[in-house]
Amino acid sequence: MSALREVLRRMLFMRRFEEAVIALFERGDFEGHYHVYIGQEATALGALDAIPPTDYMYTTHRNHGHLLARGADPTGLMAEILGKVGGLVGGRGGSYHAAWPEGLVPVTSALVAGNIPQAAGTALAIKRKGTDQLVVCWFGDGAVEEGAFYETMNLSAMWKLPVLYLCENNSVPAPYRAMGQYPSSTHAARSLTDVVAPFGIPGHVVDGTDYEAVRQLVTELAARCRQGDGPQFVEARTSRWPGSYGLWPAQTGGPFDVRWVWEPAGAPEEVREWTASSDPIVLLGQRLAAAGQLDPEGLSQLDQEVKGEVATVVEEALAQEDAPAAQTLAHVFADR
Amino acid sequence: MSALREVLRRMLFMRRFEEAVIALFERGDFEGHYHVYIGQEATALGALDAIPPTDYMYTTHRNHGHLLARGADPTGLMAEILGKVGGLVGGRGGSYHAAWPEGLVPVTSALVAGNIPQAAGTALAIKRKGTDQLVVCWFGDGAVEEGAFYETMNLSAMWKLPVLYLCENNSVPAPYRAMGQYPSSTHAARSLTDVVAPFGIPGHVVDGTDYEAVRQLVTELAARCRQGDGPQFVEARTSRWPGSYGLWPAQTGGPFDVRWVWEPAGAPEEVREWTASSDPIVLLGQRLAAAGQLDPEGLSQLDQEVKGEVATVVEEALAQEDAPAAQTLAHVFADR
Amino acid sequence: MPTMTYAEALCQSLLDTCEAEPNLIFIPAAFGGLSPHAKSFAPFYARFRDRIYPAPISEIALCGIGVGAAIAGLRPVIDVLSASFLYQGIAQVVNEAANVHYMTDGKTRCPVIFHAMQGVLPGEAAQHNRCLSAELWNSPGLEIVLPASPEDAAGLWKTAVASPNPTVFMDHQLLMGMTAEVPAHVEPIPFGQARVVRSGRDVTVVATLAVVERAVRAAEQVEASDSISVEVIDPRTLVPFDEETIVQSVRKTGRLVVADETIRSCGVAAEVVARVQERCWGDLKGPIQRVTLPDVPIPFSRPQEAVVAVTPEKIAQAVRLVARYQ
Amino acid sequence: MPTMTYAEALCQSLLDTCEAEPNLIFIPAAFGGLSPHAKSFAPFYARFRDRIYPAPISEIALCGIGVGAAIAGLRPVIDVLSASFLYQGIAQVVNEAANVHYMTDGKTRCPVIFHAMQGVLPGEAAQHNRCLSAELWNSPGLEIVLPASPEDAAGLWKTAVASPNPTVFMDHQLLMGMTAEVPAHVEPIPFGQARVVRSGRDVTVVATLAVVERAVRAAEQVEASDSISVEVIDPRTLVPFDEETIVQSVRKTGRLVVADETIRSCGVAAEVVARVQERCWGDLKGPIQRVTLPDVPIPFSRPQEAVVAVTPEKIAQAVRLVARYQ
Ligand SMILES: Cc1ncc(C[n+]2csc(CCOP(=O)(O)OP(=O)(O)O)c2C)c(N)n1
Ligand SMILES: Cc1ncc(C[n+]2csc(CCOP(=O)(O)OP(=O)(O)O)c2C)c(N)n1
Ligand SMILES: [Mg+2]
Ligand SMILES: [Mg+2]
Repeated sequence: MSALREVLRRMLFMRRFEEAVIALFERGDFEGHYHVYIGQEATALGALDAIPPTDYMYTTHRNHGHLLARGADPTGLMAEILGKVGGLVGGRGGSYHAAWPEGLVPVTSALVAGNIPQAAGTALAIKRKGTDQLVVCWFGDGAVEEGAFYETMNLSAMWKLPVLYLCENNSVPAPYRAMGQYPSSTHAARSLTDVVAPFGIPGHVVDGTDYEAVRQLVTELAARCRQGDGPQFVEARTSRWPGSYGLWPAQTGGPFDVRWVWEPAGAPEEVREWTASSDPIVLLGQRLAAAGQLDPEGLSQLDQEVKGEVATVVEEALAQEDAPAAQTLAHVFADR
Repeated sequence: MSALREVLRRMLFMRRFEEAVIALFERGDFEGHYHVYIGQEATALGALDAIPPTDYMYTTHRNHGHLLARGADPTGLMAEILGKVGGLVGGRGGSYHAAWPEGLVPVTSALVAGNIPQAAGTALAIKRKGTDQLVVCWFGDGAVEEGAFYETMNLSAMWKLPVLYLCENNSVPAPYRAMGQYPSSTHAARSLTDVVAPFGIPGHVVDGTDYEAVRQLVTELAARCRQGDGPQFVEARTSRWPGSYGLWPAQTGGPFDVRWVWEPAGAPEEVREWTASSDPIVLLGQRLAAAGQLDPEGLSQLDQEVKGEVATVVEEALAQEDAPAAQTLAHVFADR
Repeated sequence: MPTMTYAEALCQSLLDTCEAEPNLIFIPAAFGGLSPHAKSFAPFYARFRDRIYPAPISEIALCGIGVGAAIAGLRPVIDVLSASFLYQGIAQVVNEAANVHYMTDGKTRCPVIFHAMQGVLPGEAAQHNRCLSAELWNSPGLEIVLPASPEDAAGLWKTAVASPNPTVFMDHQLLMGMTAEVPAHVEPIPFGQARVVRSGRDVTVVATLAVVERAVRAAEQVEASDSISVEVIDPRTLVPFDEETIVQSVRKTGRLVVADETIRSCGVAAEVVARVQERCWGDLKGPIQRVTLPDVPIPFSRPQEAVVAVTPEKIAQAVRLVARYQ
Repeated sequence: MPTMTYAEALCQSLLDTCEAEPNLIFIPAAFGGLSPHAKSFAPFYARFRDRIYPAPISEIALCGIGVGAAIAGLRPVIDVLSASFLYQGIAQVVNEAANVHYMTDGKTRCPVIFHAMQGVLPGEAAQHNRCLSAELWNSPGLEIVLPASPEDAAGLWKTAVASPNPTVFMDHQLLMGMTAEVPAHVEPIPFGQARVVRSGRDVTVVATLAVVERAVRAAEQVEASDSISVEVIDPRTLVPFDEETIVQSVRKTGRLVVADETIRSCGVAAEVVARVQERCWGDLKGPIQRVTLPDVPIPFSRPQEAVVAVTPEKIAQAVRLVARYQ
């Protein structure tokens, strides 16, 4: 349980980090489209706590949470989002293409399903080299609409590649999160796990707001995968944060208030229902509180600490120079 | 049964037609890659006898049999294959792109799975117009490896489009033709019909060498499709003709000899096993013979007639002018 | 004449064409993209909801569905959102739609419209900023439409809907808020007729889409600062291409700059150069200059993005350079 | 020096590189295509069977698998057979592979090789004859290799395998049977060094792949018939592009013809024209001529195909035209 308190802290860090990203964007500190991970924090932490840093990871346009959970330097990520010279990829990728090559997150495609065959290719390299690594491949429910997804399922099943496909279905109403079928408006399948079955890939549904459930499932599947059983597919279900409904992320209802853990009804109307039913921070906080592991004061203090850390991250990132104009033409090609 | 005799005659016509195509190619009368339908004749006839000429059809690189079974003018088809001015599409498409716009075969893509979304699009137009037409969409087992196939299954299932997907799996050993699972070396699924199930599309296996079975199944599915039930998927299984194993079609074992109906063991070794187990002409001939509807003399006479017809087709097609150089630049765009 | 934004003018044209053409449908429809002016299309979404098919993220199937639907008599508009996503479906655009009429010896028509937004947007980085004009022009059989003004958007849209051919209609998110006087009833604008955006004597500048406005700004700059008189020409459609208007202009000015947001090598500017040097050799006073994106992916970093961007300043600089030719 | 076919020389290079580079793998491998010389690759298939992955018809996944495998240390060769089929997977080539190194600020390398056969083949009609050189050149981040001789095939292949960058290696089915003397041990040929295939004084002809040989035949014709001395230059790689060798040649001859099998508009020839007119304005005696496929899909009919084809006769005609410039 005290470990879970640490998980709560990390979720809170992610949340405050992304609230800061929204604020920075609204202030004009960076341009371009971007996506936040709010509401999905438990999924990334649960999954990535189950695999060692020696495994590869591929993420998507919605990568902040994956990178933070993976252990990437928050200042490096913030600097990347701001296009600064100390960004994870030199300020050249921005939020869309934030990656962490040194942490085995080699590159980030922001095209839907762009990363899926790439993950399989890396798994092929692993298999050929005979190490016991695996590849974690994140994508959204939208990727299951792309042909590249199916082609890759077929190939990776045939070649029994060590990939964990972690599909985050972030549009599921709360009651459907844990189990049963859940139809999507843009997919004919009654459940996304059904579509991998014909390829002989085992499909699993998990509540993506439940850190422990995700961690346990991924631990088990990673072991099977490492054993040579071939790919596994997980549909982690979360419910869309109201701030992510529009074309652009918006701090709907204001920043998260830790008091909502005790009193979700106190949240502004726009986010009230979501906070009560679907916010992984609230859900975990309530569990810890019920177990006597968390009190309002403790959480408030945790939050203060985290806010301070995030403030430092923002400050340090903002203090960096923009990625320099002089470097614009560099790295189109690698030197021989 | 006398109707089946006519089917036999049409199959024989297709066979002699394509033997002539091979001979013309070998003689240098046309260039380019091409594909023959030998061994699959019963599938096209069975399916297309079950749908009226008012339905649309999309075919593939292996289109000769589909077009003949559909009722396209054989001389027009032969002229197309030879690049002649009287070809079905003016000698501009050749074997790859033979089509019959006047017969609702609007255009032929020779790219694997190229025609699948097109068929769905035509079905969407039908649905919007509210006629009771449907679209027959032919493709090979290879198309089930392309992402475009899955995307289209999803869309056509969601939109309940009136399409009959007729997948010809022409690489199935004889014992597996009629039923059960059949794995493919380039597909992880145990049966191709499994892959459409998650989309809610009913999948059906049929022995593609059995005219009546195909006809009966397609009749039934066409009715369901017309009724608004949405797409249906058929895997018609045939066994690859030995002449189609190489990179180019080859008249392996010499031209088909009608005496093999009575004595398949008399066929040259290269084609003997296939002739006995998998040649739809032999299989149907034997059924007719067993029912007392066909004797060697009758078949021989039928064959002579057919050969005469094909000879005339070849002669008339060869007598045409090549599609004229002067027209080369025409029809890049339609006039307003 | 009322003043309208590009988005408003295009929306009005959508309304007019939907009214006139019952077979006009949209799979899906995301006009205006992420622009704040996307909301200007509300009247269209409200009135013609039944013409719009929400769709999964399945570019190749959607493009192919457009082909098949057009063949069977609909006027489908396949909206791939950003031109960058067209790569996912491009096989159906350049190797299917483009070939249908030719491969059938003129028997089958395929009047599908592919719609996308194209052009470099701030902060969109390498993968979302692809400009495909050149790839499409390199694929015979497609009409290519790039409207650069509110009236052109409205008028060219009408012609696209009436076209019997596959047409790629690309607008630009940054143009959505551009305002201009637009006739209450916009007439269809024929394809293949360039627009002389601004007349001038000394230098011709050819530009499309968002670059047209930048070329005009450059022209104003150099006129003020260096008394160079610049003619700006927007071909409006790449296919068909109005070579004559450009040739006439270069015969007059003797100097040409081509400014374009496709990547330099084998880009749109290269083609304009190749045609004009052949037609106007004797009239040209010096080599044609190109102002394009360099052969470099688009960086996210703001100062780096500024290095690659096609700007009024760079156009002005090229104009000054060619103006020195005697 | 032994005489070898293009196929034999390339096969020998495959054997050498597989021997030297244990991470070199092939998904799938169909060297020589439908050419009768495909059988020359038998030694490679026999010896390195464990390096070859048979694969389904899944171009976009295979191209993406190449990207991911290269990132993790393999040297994957993704064989899409015909360049025409590259459209199905091109999103992973031009918008993923090409961007990896740049988007990661030089931290991640992606040394994948995409292999395809490119060029117009008799009777292959509209959809199987697509030439993608121009589209690829319009996509920064890709090395593009077009070997036109047995030795170049062997030597450039070695350099491709050693490259740290994504590389598109395109050979031509019609060249597979071409014979020439080839050193017993072929050295890697650096990218970005054009080959002066034939020296001449009056006219420069630039050509790639199968067109190089046709340019040489044209040169021989016009030398015999009109005493025009023609220099033929094969850039061998489009990226990097050896502009200098071409510029030097044009400075000498003052006349240029670019012959290429990509479609005319925004094709490879357009880019060469745009660069050379800028660099060599004062040296050029007249406009540069292009001999390309016209903006028309490739027809099946033999006489129609002949109308669009890039032939020695058409090259010779263009050479005669520019030779008249004084
Ligand atoms: C190939 C491609 N098509 C379209 C887009 C535009 N796009 C960006 S995010 C997105 C929705 C993706 O949904 P999902 O995969 O569920 O991820 P989520 O954003 O919900 O995390 C779309 C359509 C894209 N980036 N790439
Ligand atoms: C997109 C694409 N990739 C590759 C090819 C080359 N090709 C032509 S036929 C063929 C095999 C197709 O197999 P299948 O679909 O089973 O049809 P069959 O030839 O067996 O009738 C391939 C790979 C192609 N035409 N299109
Ligand atoms: Mg989602
Ligand atoms: Mg097959």
